[in-house]
Amino acid sequence: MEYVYAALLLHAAGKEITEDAVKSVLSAAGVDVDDARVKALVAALEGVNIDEAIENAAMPVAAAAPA
Amino acid sequence: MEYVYAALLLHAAGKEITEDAVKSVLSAAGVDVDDARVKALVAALEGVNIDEAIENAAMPVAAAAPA
Amino acid sequence: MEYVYAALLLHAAGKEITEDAVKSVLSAAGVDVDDARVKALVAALEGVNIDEAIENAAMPVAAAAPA
Amino acid sequence: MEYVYAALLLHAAGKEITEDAVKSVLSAAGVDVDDARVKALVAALEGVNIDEAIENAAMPVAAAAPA
Amino acid sequence: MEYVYAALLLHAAGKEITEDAVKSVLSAAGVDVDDARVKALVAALEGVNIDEAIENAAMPVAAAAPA
Amino acid sequence: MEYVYAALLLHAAGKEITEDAVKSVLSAAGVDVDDARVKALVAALEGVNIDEAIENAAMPVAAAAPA
Amino acid sequence: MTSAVETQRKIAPWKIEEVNTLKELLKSKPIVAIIDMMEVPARQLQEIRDKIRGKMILRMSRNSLIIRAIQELSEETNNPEFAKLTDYVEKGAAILVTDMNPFKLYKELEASKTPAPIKGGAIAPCDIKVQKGSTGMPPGPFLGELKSVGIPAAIEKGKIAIKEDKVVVKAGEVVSHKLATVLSALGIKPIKVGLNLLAAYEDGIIYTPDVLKIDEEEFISKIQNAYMHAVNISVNAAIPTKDTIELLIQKAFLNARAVSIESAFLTDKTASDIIGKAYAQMLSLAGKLSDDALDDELRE
Repeated sequence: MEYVYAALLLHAAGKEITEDAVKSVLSAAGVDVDDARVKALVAALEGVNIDEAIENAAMPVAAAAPA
Repeated sequence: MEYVYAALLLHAAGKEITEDAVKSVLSAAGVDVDDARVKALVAALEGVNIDEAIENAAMPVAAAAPA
Repeated sequence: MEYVYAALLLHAAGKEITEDAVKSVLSAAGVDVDDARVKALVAALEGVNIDEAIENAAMPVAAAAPA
Repeated sequence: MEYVYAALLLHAAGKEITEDAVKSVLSAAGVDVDDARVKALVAALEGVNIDEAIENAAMPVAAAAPA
Repeated sequence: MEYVYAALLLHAAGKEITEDAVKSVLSAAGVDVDDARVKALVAALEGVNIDEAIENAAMPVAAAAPA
Repeated sequence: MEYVYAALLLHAAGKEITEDAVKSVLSAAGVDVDDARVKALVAALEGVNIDEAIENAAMPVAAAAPA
Repeated sequence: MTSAVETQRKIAPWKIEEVNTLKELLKSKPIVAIIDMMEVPARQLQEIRDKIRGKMILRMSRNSLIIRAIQELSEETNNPEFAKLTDYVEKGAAILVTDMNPFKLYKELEASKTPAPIKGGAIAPCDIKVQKGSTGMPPGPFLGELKSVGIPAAIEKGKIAIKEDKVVVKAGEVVSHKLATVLSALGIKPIKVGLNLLAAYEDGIIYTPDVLKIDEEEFISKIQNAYMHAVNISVNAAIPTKDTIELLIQKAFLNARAVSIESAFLTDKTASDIIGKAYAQMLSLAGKLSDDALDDELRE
């Protein structure tokens, strides 16, 4: 999941989601980066409308049940 | 949301969510880090069970289009 | 709610919602008028578009699609 | 609607909704009272329970259409 | 709504909601405080369990019985 | 939530949401103000359309729990 | 209205007595109504009389005498408004006097009406429909009669049956005599007959059916609307009332919650929601990616 968060983070920061950018972010987080996965991620994101994905995200319905 | 993405990235990677860690990740993403926001985030996450919050979010609910 | 109904009555009758008008109406209804409440009512309604305010639902609800 | 507001005002104030009471309230609001309408109002209330009607009124929320 | 926000601010801060407290907060915000409105609000809040009210807002309300 | 209420109070009062303004309001409420948090609040609100957020604020409603 | 000629003619004693009787009746109760009784069959009239006994007094008489009684009384009591009742005297008029207010009276009279067949030449008060199914009648000329008024029919299982639901006449249209006969034979009673209120007088005001007809459903709706208006403005303008203070608190809270979530400014009450939102967004985006880009946990 951290790979996807990395993508979201770069997107939110207005940065381009390149393999180098993703690797930087993940390394900074102390992740042992899997280059193949980064490659697959960046490729898979091509043509994906991230804003749409974010907008269509299911919203949590209510605050977690109060204690 | 980038600050939250950074925190969740660390969490997904099994790392501790400290101010330094968050700053690192955000800087790596090219974000102009606001220290106060990092501080506030980390402080607010203290005592929050992220896994629980995620579990409660995992109930899929479609976003409702307002009438 | 009688204070609010008094205001709505005056509005429906095309009359200005003044403290005196509200007091008249409430007294005619046999209410032991609380002057401060009348004052507060009139103050709260200042600048308010009453036709809009009565139509706008007090609380919109987002229905969640069933699981 | 002023006749109904007058009735609900009296109801909210815990007063009996009689022809005289309604006339008083409406006159105080500067309404040119139509006696037949007042009678019709009071007659209609004979078969209608205001508290029940209110209870069955939609929640003070506008339901948004589910996705 | 500023009067209500002021009251909830005090409540969230664990302070008592008195007329003086509300006035202070509103004045600090640069609001031209209407004493009658403060009075009316504080009076209306007497005996009201704010935490319960808020909890009821956060809990999902069951929609009408499923088909 | 008092920090958020402070912001909304200022917004409702038509005032600018600045760090000084927020501090004033919170101090007036007797809150031991955390400067970093105020900074974080103001930064987080930058670019947020409060009126829109409020308009889209909705009471969460869940379809009745499935049998 | 008495003309000069009439007053010179000798008036039959019984008529004078009848007018006096009517006048006494008119004076006896506060509410006076003109009723049309033309439609009511005798048996039903008796049923109705039983129902209203004690609550109202009904007296049939000649229209001309009724009119005269009303006019005379109006002159005697110097009450010109009362005389206007004569405008409504027509058909098979009768006088009804009662203590009941005009609205209650109207309601009761309507309630005492019973279903009856519609007559040829009458106007349909609503769409009249025949239903698919057996009429229970053995094969015979009735089959032809049904068809002649446009009702599709056939013999089924040895009985005449109507082949489909059909609206045979629409509201406002005239019912032909043939159709009326058929409908009656089918046992269809589309109209209500009873005492028809033409007008009622009380205390200087004349009420007609359109004013007296109370649509309860509509009234309930109005009450609910008025209540909703009050709730809406109370919350929207932040006017605290006992009934709406909780709602007001909730609205303020929900507004704050929305702003907190939208700005991702975590608070004790919204931290979970914000985390949940970010997580949901992540899932949504992951859902758009191919498998090899995802880790094991997400692949489910």
